[in-house]
Amino acid sequence: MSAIARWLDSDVAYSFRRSPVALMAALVLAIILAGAVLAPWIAPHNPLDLASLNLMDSRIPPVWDAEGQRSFPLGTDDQGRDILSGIMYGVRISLVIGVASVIFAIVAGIAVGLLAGYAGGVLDAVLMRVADIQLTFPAILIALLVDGVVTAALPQEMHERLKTQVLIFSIGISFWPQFARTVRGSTLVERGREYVMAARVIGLSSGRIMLTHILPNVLGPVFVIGTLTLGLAILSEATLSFLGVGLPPSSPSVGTLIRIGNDFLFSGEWWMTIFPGLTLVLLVLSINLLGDWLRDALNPKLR
Amino acid sequence: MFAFIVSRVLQAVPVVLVVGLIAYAMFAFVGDPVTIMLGTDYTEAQRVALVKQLGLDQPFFVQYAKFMWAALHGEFGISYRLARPVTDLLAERMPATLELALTASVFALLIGVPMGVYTGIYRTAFSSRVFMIFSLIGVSLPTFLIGILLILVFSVWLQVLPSFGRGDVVRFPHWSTGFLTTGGLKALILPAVTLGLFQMTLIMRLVRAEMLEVLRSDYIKFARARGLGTRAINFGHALRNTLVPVITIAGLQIGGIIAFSIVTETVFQWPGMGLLFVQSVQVADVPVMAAYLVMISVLFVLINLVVDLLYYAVDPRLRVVR
Amino acid sequence: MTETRTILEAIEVTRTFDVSRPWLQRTLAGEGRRVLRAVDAVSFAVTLGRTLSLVGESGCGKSTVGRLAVGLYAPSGGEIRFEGQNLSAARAQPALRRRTNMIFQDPYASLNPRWRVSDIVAEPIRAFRLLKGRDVQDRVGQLLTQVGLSPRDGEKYPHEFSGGQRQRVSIARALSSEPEFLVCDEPTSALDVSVQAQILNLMRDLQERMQITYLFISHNLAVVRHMSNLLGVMYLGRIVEYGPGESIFGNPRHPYTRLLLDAIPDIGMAGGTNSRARAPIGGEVPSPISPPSGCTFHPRCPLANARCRAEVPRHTLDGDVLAACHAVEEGRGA
Amino acid sequence: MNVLDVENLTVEFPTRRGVLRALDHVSFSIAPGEVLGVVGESGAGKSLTGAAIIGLLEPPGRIGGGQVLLQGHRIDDLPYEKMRRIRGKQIGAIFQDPLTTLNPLYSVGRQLIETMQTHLPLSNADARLRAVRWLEDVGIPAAKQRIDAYPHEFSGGMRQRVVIALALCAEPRLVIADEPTTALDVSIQAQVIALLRRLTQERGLSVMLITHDMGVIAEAADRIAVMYAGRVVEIGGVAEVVRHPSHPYTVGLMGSIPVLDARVERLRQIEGAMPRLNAMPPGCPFNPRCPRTFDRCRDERPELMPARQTAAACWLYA
Repeated sequence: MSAIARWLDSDVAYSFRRSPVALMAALVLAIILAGAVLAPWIAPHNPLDLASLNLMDSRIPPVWDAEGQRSFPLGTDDQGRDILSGIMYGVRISLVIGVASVIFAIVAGIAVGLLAGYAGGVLDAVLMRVADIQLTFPAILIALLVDGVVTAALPQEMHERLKTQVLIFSIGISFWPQFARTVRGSTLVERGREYVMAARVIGLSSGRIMLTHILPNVLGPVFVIGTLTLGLAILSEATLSFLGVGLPPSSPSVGTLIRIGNDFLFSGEWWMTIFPGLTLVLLVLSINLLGDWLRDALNPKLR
Repeated sequence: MFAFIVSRVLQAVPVVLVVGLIAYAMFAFVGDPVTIMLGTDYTEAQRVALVKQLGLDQPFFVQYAKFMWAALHGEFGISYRLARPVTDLLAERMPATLELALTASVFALLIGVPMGVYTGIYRTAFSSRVFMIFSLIGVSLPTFLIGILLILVFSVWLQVLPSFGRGDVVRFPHWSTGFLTTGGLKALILPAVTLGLFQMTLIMRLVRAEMLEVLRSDYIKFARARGLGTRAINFGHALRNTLVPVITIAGLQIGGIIAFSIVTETVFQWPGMGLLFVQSVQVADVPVMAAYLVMISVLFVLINLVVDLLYYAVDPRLRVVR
Repeated sequence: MTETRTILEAIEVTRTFDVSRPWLQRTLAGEGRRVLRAVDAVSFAVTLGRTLSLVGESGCGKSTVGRLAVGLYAPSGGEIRFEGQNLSAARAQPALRRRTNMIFQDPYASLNPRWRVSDIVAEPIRAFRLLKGRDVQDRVGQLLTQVGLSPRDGEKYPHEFSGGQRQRVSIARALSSEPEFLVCDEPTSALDVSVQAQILNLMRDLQERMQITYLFISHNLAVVRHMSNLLGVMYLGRIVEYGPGESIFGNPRHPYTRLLLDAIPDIGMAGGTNSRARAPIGGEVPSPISPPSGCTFHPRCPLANARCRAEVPRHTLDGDVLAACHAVEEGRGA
Repeated sequence: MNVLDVENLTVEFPTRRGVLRALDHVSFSIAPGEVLGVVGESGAGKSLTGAAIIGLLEPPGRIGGGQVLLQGHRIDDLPYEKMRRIRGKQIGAIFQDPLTTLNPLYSVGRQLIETMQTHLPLSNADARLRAVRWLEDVGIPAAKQRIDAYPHEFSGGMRQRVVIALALCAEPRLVIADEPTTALDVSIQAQVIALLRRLTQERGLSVMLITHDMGVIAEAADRIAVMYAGRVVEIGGVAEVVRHPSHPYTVGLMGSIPVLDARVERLRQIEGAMPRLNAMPPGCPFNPRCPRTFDRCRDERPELMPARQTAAACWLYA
């Protein structure tokens, strides 16, 4: 049986086909992803192209409103930018930052967790104490703080240019302890397993045992937590951008769009906030639903 | 018991010291307070005097020790942005934040824990499934968006609740409260719900997961095999065992509420410490940031201490005399 | 018996573990370090092609001895010699390390679930660079056949096998480095009896064919009797009785061995017309962190007197059996 | 009248590849005061039989047919509340691992008192008095002082004694003991078996003793039911089944056990392994491993039939 056929026949694939919630979530996620990835080709306007903006087009309501225009299906903001196009480009940015920061957190967490769990002793105690201290502080606070410090420490012209990287670093660093703790926990369990002892009996090096034996066996939970953390990371980015310490309006993520729209909430121009907000919720919700389903599917005990 | 508390307190000391170090490192390496405070127009004599006044000519660890010593006495220096003592600024804003956090915590715990228990026990019931979907939406909604939506519905469209500020407050010498006036209470509703909702759904999900874990355990099976009543099993045996992890969760979530009050206060222009912090971050007002950090860390350490003591009360295994 | 070459020798080997609480809590509670003496002055010798069994209840230190014997732990005192060399020096040389391997208890935990069986069996071959390329696969096929599996089973993952089959894979892996000495840590206690018989028979066949030496660790006296030439009975880290299996089973000297033999339910008892009388041992195994004074068995021993409570008994030879018991030494036992 | 009659009990697990039959027409009965040993390899369905009788099958497992009679009254179709009142009161249960079967947050006394008061009309003082008596009876030293101790303050063997007290304290007629000694050390096993044997004999209780350890069964049981692949393949008096087994599986099983009294050169072994539930062979489930298989074994399922001194489900005796 080929690998693909085996996957399609597996229990996980079966449970996916049988779960309407997972299917719906995957569909919504696929639509949002497609819109984001293909934005340069399918978006009606390019919101990053300042030359194409026309103030005459500002504050147009969605197309179903009497004053709506067909070229701006979800309306425009105060600068005359098309909301739909803004969202499509914004999701791109949000996703890049979300995914990159989760990967950062996973890599850092696995490295620390494997090392602490396998080496034990003082190294383990110190690393886990650091993780514990950080865990007492909510992730968003850490991200906010790291972002503030790094931004202030960098020269003005650099932090404009490196804002995305700074955000990825700040959010990534706020999530590493969860991964480190999980990986350390599984590493402790796996290290005591007899297959690891069998490798030690023939004298394999610790590095080789960690990479070839333990690592493949601790990835399962990391994958599940990674999915659920992706939702949180995207929310973190949106929150930071909303607070005004994230991305500037010149390269707006979904959070920035909501922040811009928020200023016009009281004048009744709700669409500037609601559509980006709705997209954000749908994106995170579908990721969370998939993560939730994945956790249950990989852990048959819960059913 | 005494040794237990002492060891917990001693373990907390390094946490505060480390946070203090980070806070102080921001002072030392981020921005130049002298140029910030003097502006662009100053003489060399003024600069030297200020450097001396701020103690910036001393070695780093001496400065750090001085900073911690001053912090111990509630002295955090002067805000670059507002040019007022940081301690005064925080003292003014603390009541607003604490009242908001307290209300939100009570809301989150009072609803989150029972819902978690319910959905854990009756996990196949239709209502449980509805709650679970509702909770997933809850954890997918960013706090600021909840605030915006609530404002849109209750302030802009229905116009029944205020959208910003604390409303009428009653002032005492060291405290101001919104609990005592109708206006103050009305102003509290939207921010408290905003702040508590995310935590509430999170608590509910975590409590449910714990409940399911306990209900699968051998001693619950054995309790069933002895024919104990459903109520005794669910609420006597299962719930009591769920309490231990729930206490941790609750402690962590109260920490989360204080952190997210930053966001809520921004959305509702709530005059608390969180709003002050955000405004300080935007202009790198380091003394305020540092003071806020140290205060928060002390607060978290206190919460953890309370959590540990509750553990001690609930779990006999910790009470062993070894 | 043509040759009696000692493969592995343990001389007064001790292994301790630090089980103290963290420094801060220890200081506050005003208590000192706590040391668990898992193995206490244990001596034995394993001869080529024979089986030495260590038997005892959980916590008696038998598994720790097994791990000491393959170098997973270093002794805290005493010395282990492999082929006359200090074990840690011997293990530094791949050529000598290759000659030892181990079989484990839990067939579900002893095989990496993410690896194909062929890679699991080939791991020692690759680690010691015994063969290259195509030859590795051929050798793996050969090994799998040897333990009663098919070469095609190499393609599968461990979860596709039953417990007994997995234990066969485990044996194939242990054999793949062509060892002379195998430590078997409870190799059948996780298996059902009918499968246990398969594995025990296989292990004895392999021993006859390949002159393999076993250090066999088990809590099951009947299994031990079936497998071993030489037997060590362990209690709280010490070997209390040591000698040829036939002599010990025929005439147990140490009161603990006697009580252990009496305590074991056996199918011979069916219907109440059995030959052996049943006498449960009273009490439970004390904590090895604070073992009783003198002879550690004295609180449960029917023959204990003042000397047993005060003085640690030394091994004395009685026939071909060494027993560490004052009562045996004084002739009070029988 | 028998204390327990199990007739054609079938337990099923619905899966996506069809319904798996984990117990297939299992029948046996237990007389008053009798100890029935149920043996078999892991996965043979021993524990499942016990769980089905006390109505505590883990979903999605369900009873797919047959019936369970307790003192002549059918109990497998009772609603949850009615069945709950039978558990503990009429059927007591003992589980394998004493470390996990006691609630860590309640004292052993409280757990005993709660169990007794659930089923018996006792005042608090009476219940406490009885709890102390029970602890004394199962051999806990200084019971009066230790009644308020928590489970973690007892050793493994002592905890299993507490578990036995909990199973017996509401005075059931039948005790289902599922691997009660497996998690214990050899020397403690003997103590626990002796205790269980004494307490049930004194009270004239019936016991269903589930274990994979033939030694334990041989010592404690009056009759043995041998299970294989979800079926009872042989049932009879303990001496008969152990000394003169009829079913080829039982013959193989007895021969594969190493014994203390004599050293044999080679143990008898049954080739292969028990079939998985989703790959059950037609006819007799033992036929692929059986040294005496003939055509009928491959086509037709044998029921229990008289075979020499026992009853066996084997066509050799048809």
